[in-house]
Amino acid sequence: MDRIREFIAETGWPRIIIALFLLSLFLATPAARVRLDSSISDTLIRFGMNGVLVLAMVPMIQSGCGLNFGLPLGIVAGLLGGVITIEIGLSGFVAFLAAIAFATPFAVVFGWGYGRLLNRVKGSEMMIATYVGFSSVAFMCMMWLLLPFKSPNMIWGYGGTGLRTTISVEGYYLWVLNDFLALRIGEDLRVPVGMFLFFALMCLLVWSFFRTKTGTALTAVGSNPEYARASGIDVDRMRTISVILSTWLGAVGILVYQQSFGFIQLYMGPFYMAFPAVAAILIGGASVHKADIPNVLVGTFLFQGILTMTPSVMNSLIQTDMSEVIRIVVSNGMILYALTRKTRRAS
Amino acid sequence: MKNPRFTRAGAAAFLMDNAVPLLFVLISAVAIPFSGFSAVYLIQELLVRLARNSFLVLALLVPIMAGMGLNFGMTLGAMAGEIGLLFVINHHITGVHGVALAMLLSVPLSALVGWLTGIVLNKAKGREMVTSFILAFFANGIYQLMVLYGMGSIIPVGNPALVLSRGYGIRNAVNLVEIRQALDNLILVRLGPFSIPLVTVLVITGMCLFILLFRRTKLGQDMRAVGGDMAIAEAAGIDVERTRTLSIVISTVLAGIGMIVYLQNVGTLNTYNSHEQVGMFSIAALLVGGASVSRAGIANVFLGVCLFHLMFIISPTAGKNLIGSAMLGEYFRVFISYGVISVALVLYALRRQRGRAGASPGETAGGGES
Amino acid sequence: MKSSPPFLELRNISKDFFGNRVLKEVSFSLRPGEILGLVGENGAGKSTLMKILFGMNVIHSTGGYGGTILLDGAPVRFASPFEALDAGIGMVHQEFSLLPEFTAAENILLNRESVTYNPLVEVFGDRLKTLDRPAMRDRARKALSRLGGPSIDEGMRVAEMPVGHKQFTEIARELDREKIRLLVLDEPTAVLTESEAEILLASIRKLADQGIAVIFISHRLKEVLEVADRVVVLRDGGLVHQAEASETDIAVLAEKMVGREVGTVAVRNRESPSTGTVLEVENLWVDMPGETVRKVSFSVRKGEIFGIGGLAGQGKLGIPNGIMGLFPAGGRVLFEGSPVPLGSPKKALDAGLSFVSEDRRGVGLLLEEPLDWNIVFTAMQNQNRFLRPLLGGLVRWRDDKAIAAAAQEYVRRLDIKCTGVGQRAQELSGGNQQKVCLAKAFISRPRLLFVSEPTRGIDVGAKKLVLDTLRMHNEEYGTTIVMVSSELEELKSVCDRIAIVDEGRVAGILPPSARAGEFGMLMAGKAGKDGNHHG
Amino acid sequence: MRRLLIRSLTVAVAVLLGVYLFIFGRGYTLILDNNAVDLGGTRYPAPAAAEIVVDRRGGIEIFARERDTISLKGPFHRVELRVMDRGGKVLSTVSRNFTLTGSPTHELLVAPLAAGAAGFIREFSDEPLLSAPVPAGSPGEGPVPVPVPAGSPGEGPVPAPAPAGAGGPSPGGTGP
Repeated sequence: MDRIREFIAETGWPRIIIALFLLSLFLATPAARVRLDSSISDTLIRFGMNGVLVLAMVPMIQSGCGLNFGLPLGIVAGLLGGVITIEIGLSGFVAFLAAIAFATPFAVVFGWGYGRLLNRVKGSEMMIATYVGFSSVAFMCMMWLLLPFKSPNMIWGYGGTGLRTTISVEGYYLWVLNDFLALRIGEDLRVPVGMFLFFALMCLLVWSFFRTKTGTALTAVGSNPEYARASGIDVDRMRTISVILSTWLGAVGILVYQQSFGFIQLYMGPFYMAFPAVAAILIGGASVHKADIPNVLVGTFLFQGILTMTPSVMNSLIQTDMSEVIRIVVSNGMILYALTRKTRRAS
Repeated sequence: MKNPRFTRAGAAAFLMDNAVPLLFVLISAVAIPFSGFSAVYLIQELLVRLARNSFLVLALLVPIMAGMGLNFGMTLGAMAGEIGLLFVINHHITGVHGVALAMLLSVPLSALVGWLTGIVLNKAKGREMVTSFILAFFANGIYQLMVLYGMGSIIPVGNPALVLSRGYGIRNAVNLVEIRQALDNLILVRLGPFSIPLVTVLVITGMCLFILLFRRTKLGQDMRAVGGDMAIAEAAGIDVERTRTLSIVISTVLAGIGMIVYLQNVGTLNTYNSHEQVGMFSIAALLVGGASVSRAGIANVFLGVCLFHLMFIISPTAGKNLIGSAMLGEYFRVFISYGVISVALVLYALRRQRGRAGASPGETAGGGES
Repeated sequence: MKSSPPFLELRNISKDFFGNRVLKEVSFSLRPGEILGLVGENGAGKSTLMKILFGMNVIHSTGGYGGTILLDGAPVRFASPFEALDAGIGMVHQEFSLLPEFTAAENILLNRESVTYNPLVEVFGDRLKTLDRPAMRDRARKALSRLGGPSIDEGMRVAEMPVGHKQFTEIARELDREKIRLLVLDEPTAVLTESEAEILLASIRKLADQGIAVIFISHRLKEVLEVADRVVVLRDGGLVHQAEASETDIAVLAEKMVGREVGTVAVRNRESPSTGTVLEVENLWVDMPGETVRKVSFSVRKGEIFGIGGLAGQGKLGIPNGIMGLFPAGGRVLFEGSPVPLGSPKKALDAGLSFVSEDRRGVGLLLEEPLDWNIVFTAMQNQNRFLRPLLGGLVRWRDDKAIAAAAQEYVRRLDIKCTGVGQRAQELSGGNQQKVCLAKAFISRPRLLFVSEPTRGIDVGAKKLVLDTLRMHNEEYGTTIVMVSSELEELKSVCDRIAIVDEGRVAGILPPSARAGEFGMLMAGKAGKDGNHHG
Repeated sequence: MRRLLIRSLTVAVAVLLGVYLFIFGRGYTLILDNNAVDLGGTRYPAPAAAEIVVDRRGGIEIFARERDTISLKGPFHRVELRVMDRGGKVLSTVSRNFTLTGSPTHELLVAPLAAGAAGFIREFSDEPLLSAPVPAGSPGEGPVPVPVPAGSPGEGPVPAPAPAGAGGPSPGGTGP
């Protein structure tokens, strides 16, 4: 009994409820006459395509910068990488790598500036991050209209100026990861092994980064900045590094997302993208100042699982598509829960 | 204590403190000629916007006084106002009666949600803003659950004009023709080329008076004290949490009424996003008026509404005439809305940091010699 | 009035915190208009006594107290500070509790504002009453004039006031209560200049003449003797001395304040090493809130244990924190002949200094991380130890095995009680946490070690272990140690020389064998001494 | 005690005000119907023409077999009916008070009113004829609202596309 209570206390009610909810959705598939294998397949694909975006939360949380509501900044860098690749006209796996390569300098520069800003506003990072994200998306809206891109696949056809709102990546890097080593089990169950491998690679990268000297210092900064400072660590520098890393992962994350989704979404597309990623990592058990790779994996799976299963299962059970509302309530409820929980390190 | 460079320092401080409104004046001054609008048109438009938006922006003042920052949770009050309106529309209560009844109904509802918001925010001291921001999203989910799925199925809705064709849920856009501008047109005063909605103006004036009087009450004083330093207020025997909650309740109730004033003027209720937009634009307008996260007055409200909406009116046409793209102007104003909130938040955080750093070392060393 | 019978009587007040006796049968009484000087070291029980008098929540939540407080002959037991206030007892704390954006009047009347009725009250309650600003100004003016002192504009914002005026405003706040009969002032002159302090003392006398009794807590013994009618000295929770101010003098008070019965303290007795100076500090100032260092010079010999003592808030903690770069500092610090740049912890660490902070949980530990991390982190980051190259030296990874082994070694040597080196630091007891902090400092092999309040908040057995460890390390490795502590006996038992810091300056340096009275005199405020004993 | 009384009174006044507004603010659509009707076994012929004045607001002329609608507010009204011949000559005048409750749409039957009979007001429930007073230009109804991040305050379309996830092949879940 005590062990159960301890388990609940450790895991937190919201996560248990969400896990049970997801489990019941899977169990209800036969009753709802939804195919389990295609449901699982969808869940897996969405797990893979969103994983890196959720992973982008980890460095900033670990260094004490809080939840990365400024993820859109990284996404914008990724979008730039994507459109530059298409402009040049690369295709295949090379295009995907090129997109990452093109996105990297933007991510580093954006992340550096963003990190500098967050260093000057310690204690109010999250609110400012949110609005930095919003502002950057709004600013890029103007840029998408003004930047001199020429590729006919991207600009408005009939004499309009600027880039389209959605650009297909077909013929460039569509499904380069999804199809790599893809596993077909039965009729509808497809496992995007390539995407998983890439996600695993990213996780490995982050994991090993946190084992280096710098990574260790970064964790210490998040755990107790005063301790780190007294140990001779340049706290601001560590925080900036974490922000750059988070921003870069955001850029890579959106490219992974695009290659699976099939489209680059410009303009207001990235606007709210931080929220599901934030919610996912919190569902995975992270707190406002502590997160690790298992949090990412568990959280992404649970959250994306619910997003995949609710439309199909709930829809056929109660003939109502409530997935949108459930998504809003679950994700924001989770963030709210994390924000109102008493933090141990009360400052 | 006299500063020899007082005037120059003073001027610099004035520029710093009023950077945002001055920037807006500048942008508008450049853009107005390009927009090609006449002065009469612009002034009439501004009058309309002032009548429409001021009340909502005024609702933000009380929590700022209590040190709780920008109340992104005003969206919740706006939802309560919308629910009041939906009730009124459903029962065909028309004209000014309808407006009044919607307001009356919204009050208990927004007081309730405001009270809940207060409880939540008391659990997140120090990060009220981001919490109220997320709370607004969360509440939007609950609101959708209620309005999109509950109304017409669990909650009976008699008016078929409200309900989606599938049989339940409220339509995306609800025409408020039965109460449209009922308040504005009750007494419409013509002044030269301009028409002024007298009753709305009176309601807003009354609201300003309320705010002014409220500041002079014991509760207002307590809120200022709590906003100054929670620990000191607590030590002096002020019930800090209750005071904070009350400030949110007042703000939410006012936001509910303000939403009705706003919507009766607009005439259409965008059931699922009017409230979200309203929260964002009210906050941006207040900040454009030169308010900060910790200090805001009535003058900021009116200046802000004027400047912010002036930019809103002119930017699409100005953008079109300048660069040949109305879209660019539209995006520009979206960018400005978010940008101005970002800048205000950053400035506030910087000031807070500086306050925490305390006395400069030089001062201490000097003090040692005395 | 001073001949009238006492209105307040404390009888046999005792208190223990978790078995630790901090007040032992303290009794004294107070007559109307009497000024009582309350003197004692940190930890002597002054603040606990005041907390009991005010019915603070900490007292109730830790099991209440023993003895009785009689007010006008009737026993009282205040459940909260507000009850004490209602009974006419007011207190002015050392830290200002004024709202900077409020005017003097608003601060004085905080939550006691004059209000007038308006109809809204009937619906929304009393808090909707309108403030009566003119009446508030009148009351504030009256309270301020009752105090005398400088003329303070009651409409001025506190933020714009000089610090002395703030202190007067703070006191006036208590005087606004009609019923005020006892005023407790905790170090009221600490922030004031000498002339301001003079004015304040005169004001206090004036209040006493109006029949208000005052408990005046100060370490400036001269001021205490100047203003008080009677003086009470607390030491180790017991009342050790009570006398009319006219019948005692500074030397006696100083002696009583710090003196211990002979034989309880084992004084360190060894040949002070004299192999030359290793650390030289000149004109150091440090801006550490609450522990400001104004102008400090001293030098430390190679291989010695140098003690820095003094009362809390006088600046002794600022010295190591400033040298180690944790707070803004200035002046000149020479270590082994070369200057140590101030303001950068990294540079201080690189120079071979190390620091065990007094703020164990805030600065000393990574509470949420395992023990081994806590121990090796500083060494890893600054000395590139416990890393192993990967991919041909391109990346350097943490060498978890070496880390665990090193941590294990220190767990054994310092006898740290834990389930293993993977245990989180927050799960350890205070004493073991302190040992982890020491291990962290030792492992980086410093040539000079600052230790700040090493025994604060740990139990007696652990205290001895920690001090022994320090002594052993000093003897075995020849590490020079600068130890900062509020506990004089502790310093005496470990150090070769002891500097006493008072009001941000070194008041003097004494050998551990010096008489208690001599230390007491150095702690007794500026006025307690004739000149600086620079060492 | 006094305060409690005043507070209860305030609440009561608010509730009463609400009830008043609900009753007297209620809008009704009144269909003026000048057809022959059977009412309680009697057949009332429609007058050739009539002018109807409700609450002293302008007259509406209505010929036989015609219908018209007016909007009314609140429950209590007075109607004045001037029965006319084809040439517009007033033959007789009838004034009656009537009360509206319940359904938002009522019929005023001119024929019985002209004859001075009671029951000239009745609730309207003829679905096919007039489904509901749908306000002109009721905007479209998408089944699921698309959350739009930002736009102009209350007017004009938002320039931005809806956030990703609405209707894409594999929605990514990108709303708030």
